[in-house]
Amino acid sequence: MSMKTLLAAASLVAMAASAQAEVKIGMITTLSGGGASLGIDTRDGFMLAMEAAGRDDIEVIIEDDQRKPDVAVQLADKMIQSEKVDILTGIVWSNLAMAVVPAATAQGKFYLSTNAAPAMLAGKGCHPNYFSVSYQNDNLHEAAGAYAKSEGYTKPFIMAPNYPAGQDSLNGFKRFYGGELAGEVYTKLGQTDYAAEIAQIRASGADSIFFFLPGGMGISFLKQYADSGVELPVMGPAFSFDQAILQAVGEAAMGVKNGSNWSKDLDNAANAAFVSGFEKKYGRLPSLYASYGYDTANLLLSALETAEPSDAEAFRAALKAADFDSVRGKFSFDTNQHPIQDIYIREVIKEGEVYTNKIVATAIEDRSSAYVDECSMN
Amino acid sequence: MSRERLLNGALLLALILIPAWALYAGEPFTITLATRAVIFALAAVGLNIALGLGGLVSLGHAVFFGIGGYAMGILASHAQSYTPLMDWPFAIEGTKSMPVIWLVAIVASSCAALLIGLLSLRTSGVYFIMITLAFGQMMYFFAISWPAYGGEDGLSIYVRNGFPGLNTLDPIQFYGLCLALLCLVLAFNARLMRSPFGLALNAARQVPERVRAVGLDPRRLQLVALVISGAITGLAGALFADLNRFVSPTMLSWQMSGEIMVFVIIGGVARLFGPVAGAGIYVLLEHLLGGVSEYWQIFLGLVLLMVVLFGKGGVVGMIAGRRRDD
Amino acid sequence: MTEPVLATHGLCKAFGALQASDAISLDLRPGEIHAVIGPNGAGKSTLIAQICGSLAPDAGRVEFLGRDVTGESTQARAARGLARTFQTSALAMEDTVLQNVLLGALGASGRPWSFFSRASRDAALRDRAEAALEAVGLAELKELRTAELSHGQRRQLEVAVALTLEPKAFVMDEPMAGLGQEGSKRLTGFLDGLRAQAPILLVEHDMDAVFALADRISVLVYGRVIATGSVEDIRRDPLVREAYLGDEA
Amino acid sequence: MSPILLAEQVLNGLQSGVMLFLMAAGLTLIFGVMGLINLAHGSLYMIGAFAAAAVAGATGSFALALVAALAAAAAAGALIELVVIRRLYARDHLDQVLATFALILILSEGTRWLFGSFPLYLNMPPALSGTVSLPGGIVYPVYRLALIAVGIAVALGLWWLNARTRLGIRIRAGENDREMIAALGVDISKLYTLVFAIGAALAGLAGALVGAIQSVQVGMGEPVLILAFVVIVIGGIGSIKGALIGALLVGLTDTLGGVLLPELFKLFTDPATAAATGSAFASMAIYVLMAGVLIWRPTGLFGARA
Repeated sequence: MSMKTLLAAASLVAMAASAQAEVKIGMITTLSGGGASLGIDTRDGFMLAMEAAGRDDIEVIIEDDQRKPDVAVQLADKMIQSEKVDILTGIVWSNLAMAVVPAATAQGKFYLSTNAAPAMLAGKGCHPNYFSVSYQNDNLHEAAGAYAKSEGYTKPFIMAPNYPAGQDSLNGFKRFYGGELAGEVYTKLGQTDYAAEIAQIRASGADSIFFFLPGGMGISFLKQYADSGVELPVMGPAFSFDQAILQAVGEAAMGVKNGSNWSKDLDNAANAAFVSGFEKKYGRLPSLYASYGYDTANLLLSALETAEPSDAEAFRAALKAADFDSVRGKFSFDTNQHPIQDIYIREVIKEGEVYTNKIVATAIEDRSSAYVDECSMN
Repeated sequence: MSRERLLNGALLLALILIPAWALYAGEPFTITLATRAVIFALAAVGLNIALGLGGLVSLGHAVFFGIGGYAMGILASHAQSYTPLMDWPFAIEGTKSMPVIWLVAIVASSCAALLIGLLSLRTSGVYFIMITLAFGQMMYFFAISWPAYGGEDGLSIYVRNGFPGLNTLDPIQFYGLCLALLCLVLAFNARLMRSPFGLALNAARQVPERVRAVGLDPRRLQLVALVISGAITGLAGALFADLNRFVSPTMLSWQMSGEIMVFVIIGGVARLFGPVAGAGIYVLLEHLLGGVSEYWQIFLGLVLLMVVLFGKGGVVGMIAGRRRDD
Repeated sequence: MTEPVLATHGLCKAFGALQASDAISLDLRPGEIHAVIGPNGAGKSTLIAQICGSLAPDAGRVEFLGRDVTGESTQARAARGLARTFQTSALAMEDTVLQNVLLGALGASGRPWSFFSRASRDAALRDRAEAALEAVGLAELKELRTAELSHGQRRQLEVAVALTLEPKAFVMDEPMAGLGQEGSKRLTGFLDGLRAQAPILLVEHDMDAVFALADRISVLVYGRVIATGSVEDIRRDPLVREAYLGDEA
Repeated sequence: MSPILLAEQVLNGLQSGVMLFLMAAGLTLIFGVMGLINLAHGSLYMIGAFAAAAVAGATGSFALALVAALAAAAAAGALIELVVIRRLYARDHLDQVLATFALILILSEGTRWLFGSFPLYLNMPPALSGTVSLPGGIVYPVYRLALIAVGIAVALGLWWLNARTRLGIRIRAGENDREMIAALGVDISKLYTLVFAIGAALAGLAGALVGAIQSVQVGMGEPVLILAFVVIVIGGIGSIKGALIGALLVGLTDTLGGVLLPELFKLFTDPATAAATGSAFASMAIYVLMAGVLIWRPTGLFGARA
């Protein structure tokens, strides 16, 4: 076993050292290079729940995919062939998930997604061993679309990077908005300067803006937008307004509405325990990714209470029952094994010195996914 | 027997014995790692022909690697979904047969190399480095935003492609196949280095004005070298995609080009087995350092820096001494 | 008078304000050694570059074997049989002596597109290469790396590579440069015999060698040919004495 | 598209070009004087941005942040030159590419180790925030105008340095003839360290200035680095003037390509497809420009004829 695993799962391993672990979970996530913050939060959320459970018969093996698909595939092969894991989880990015999940599930392993949930895996490519605990990729964009409609916006300007997730995002928004657009723009993936797009927004006569620009792209856009003198309501999916990223955006993000299926002010006992536990252990507020990691771990733990992964049928049924206290409150799986859940609109606020979010509306209740009918598991 | 030959023999023996060791030690994953190293070595052998023999510092070899990968991805995905690649003017079906995929990968990447070479070889030195980088970026951005074959998400193939008479899903058999191809290409490379073409190319790198003065066109020699080089790297790309059962634009990124170059440099430029040693060491470092620290790339950087600054001739050079032709 | 093998007609080349070649017309006849001399900066290297095709003239033309080759590349001229040696040795230093002459033989054969055969086992190439080494007296050293040769031996190798082309004319850029007295003398003797094979356009600083070898001499000063004639003509020419020999004396 | 919008986009193109120039000027200066190809130039840009963000966070002063960016990048540059780069001058480009590629790995992960994986906060000073109305009715951010001004000032400063100062004379002498300048008693290795530090400081300045309107994070340098290479290759490696022209060309092509190509495709297809296709071609535009320039002039617009 690698050093890193020892560091990350120190307490578990200490307990597991004596007794042979009965269940092995492989976590592949991004821990180095650009985008590492998302993987680190996923891991920390997951491990928080695992450690709280204190089960010495579960071993978690954590590896860094460097955000490279080929590395992720290689790690998955290693975990399946050498470590003989039963369950895989942790991938942040859709393109890495597409590289790993189909082959892993085809080999009879379970995969629980803590974030990435591309359309393919929710529809035509759905698989009995694949569960998305987070959402389906389009969900948060759909929420923004629904919100735009309910607010009575008539000319939103929508924008995303030119790659599959970006195209899905704009389609998701349009699916629930359904009206006329002031403009639809695809930016370059990794673009850092948005002066040209802001000028287009200004000239388009838009009454609102929806954008999906993950990571540094969103930070750049918001800073530049805040200084542009254009003052339209801004909407987006939660990714660009997440805990880790908000502090880097600062004042510029204030008041932005974002679609999310989780927020730290969601009023339920599980969430309160999660937020305070996370803050206590890691000294920072949890992010969306941490919440998905935490829920995934708890789902797993709940299923392990009633079944063993070696009995795939029973374990699948146990997972599908989703008999755990989600930090999102109500949570159940649809036939394609993606969640049915409420999706909210959050607003960026400032609490003391820290920027964070609060829920202002419920955008869509009991949302499943657009691709559920394409899945053959009906 | 020279030390370099002994070293080459030892490397080859090690590659052959890896599966046996992996089975004995109960580490079947080692075979996958070794397959990765062998495929990287193949890509680097390709680059070494352009770089070591031809003196063409190409920072765009990921183009050929990626084209090979997409040749596999596109053909296999069509075969997987039973949709023809095109209907008009004549029907082309997808395929899951490795030999056909390899052929397509080789032809496609050599065509790309010919085109890129025709344009890039008008320049030299730093300009050549940069224009090959630019072609790489062009292909990369194209692949990311081209939706037909998955864009940035890439293409997943559920089952590895087949080779007549072999079970390619068995790691050892697939490894054997890759190793056999590597040996074949190394044998070709060894002959190439001593052939009349190799002689002329070698001189074109060192003294192009001399080559011109004896009536040969160094640029044409280099163009042919680039095409051969691109074809081999393209073949490696098809194998790499098959190893991962997946292809994505990452294979076309400039970091990939940089890594292929790193394999050649760590191992030893213009040494027959340099790329093999380099790719092996890189994969090993990545595997071992990755387990030591999240910040393992710092150490990788340091190792690389040391090799470049103090290890003239790469690992093969350090062990076997200066290059000798017989 | 026989047709010249090589001729230039009114070659002009300017670099900014500097007129490096100013209407240079000269010719090389069969069987002769035609020396071009001139002080540093007279434009000798520029002239050679234009004759051999690595530099395009602003005006004028180059004729080789009765054919206008002004627009042709260096390699095309070489393939027609124009062999040159370089002022500073242009040899593949990492390769062996034999490989350098093999390259010449390969160039002469015009068939470098063989990827599988072994260059050093090709009898035709090897015979030609070894004959050239024999001729310049380097046969013993053929397995040595070129970088290990002495300066004089490299000059000899330069000539040997030119020999492998079995050319119709030689253009030699200061072959004596850096050779000791002994070396110059030996090379002078060798070139003396070479003119029977093909005429030589010889750019040279070593006056002893020039006066010993040349059938004709052209004097280049500031890009112009100020005189052409036999050794005796040139020795007597007052212009030359003033512009050139005067400086040397 | 209205003329005013077009004019604004041209201004945006100029602004992004001017920032690219700060990066490209250092790269091309280093190449011109020392013949060194430095892939780690993007890391110096990142170091500038991180230093600025750290100091701005601690002191709240943007001016101090800029000073810190300049100082940190220059110091890092000098250190890198002393420890690594000076061993590379006599090497071929291949070794330089590899060694500086290794430096990227070390500097990027080192920065992540020091500052963590989360993006840092850096914002423009209040005095420069907001917009102004330009003649013709263009509403334009003050900060971007300031960026253009800084870029022009640096261009003038470099011209002055090169043409009017002793250092400039030495730099030009160093480009032409290394032995000669050494023979004249100038300490060539000090000169090289100085030039490298100046180039690094320019990159650091660019990083800090741009960091205020973008995301300060590990890996921010590489995309800019590649653009800067495109710039100097178009302009002709070693030429400051070429870097300026090249930077403006790349800035304009990138900005206008991104805006105009989707418009063009809208003539043929529906807006969503046009947006995606147009932007796909736009992302390739500068590389097509570069390939075109090199095919036309293999050593760039203002490069020395090879």
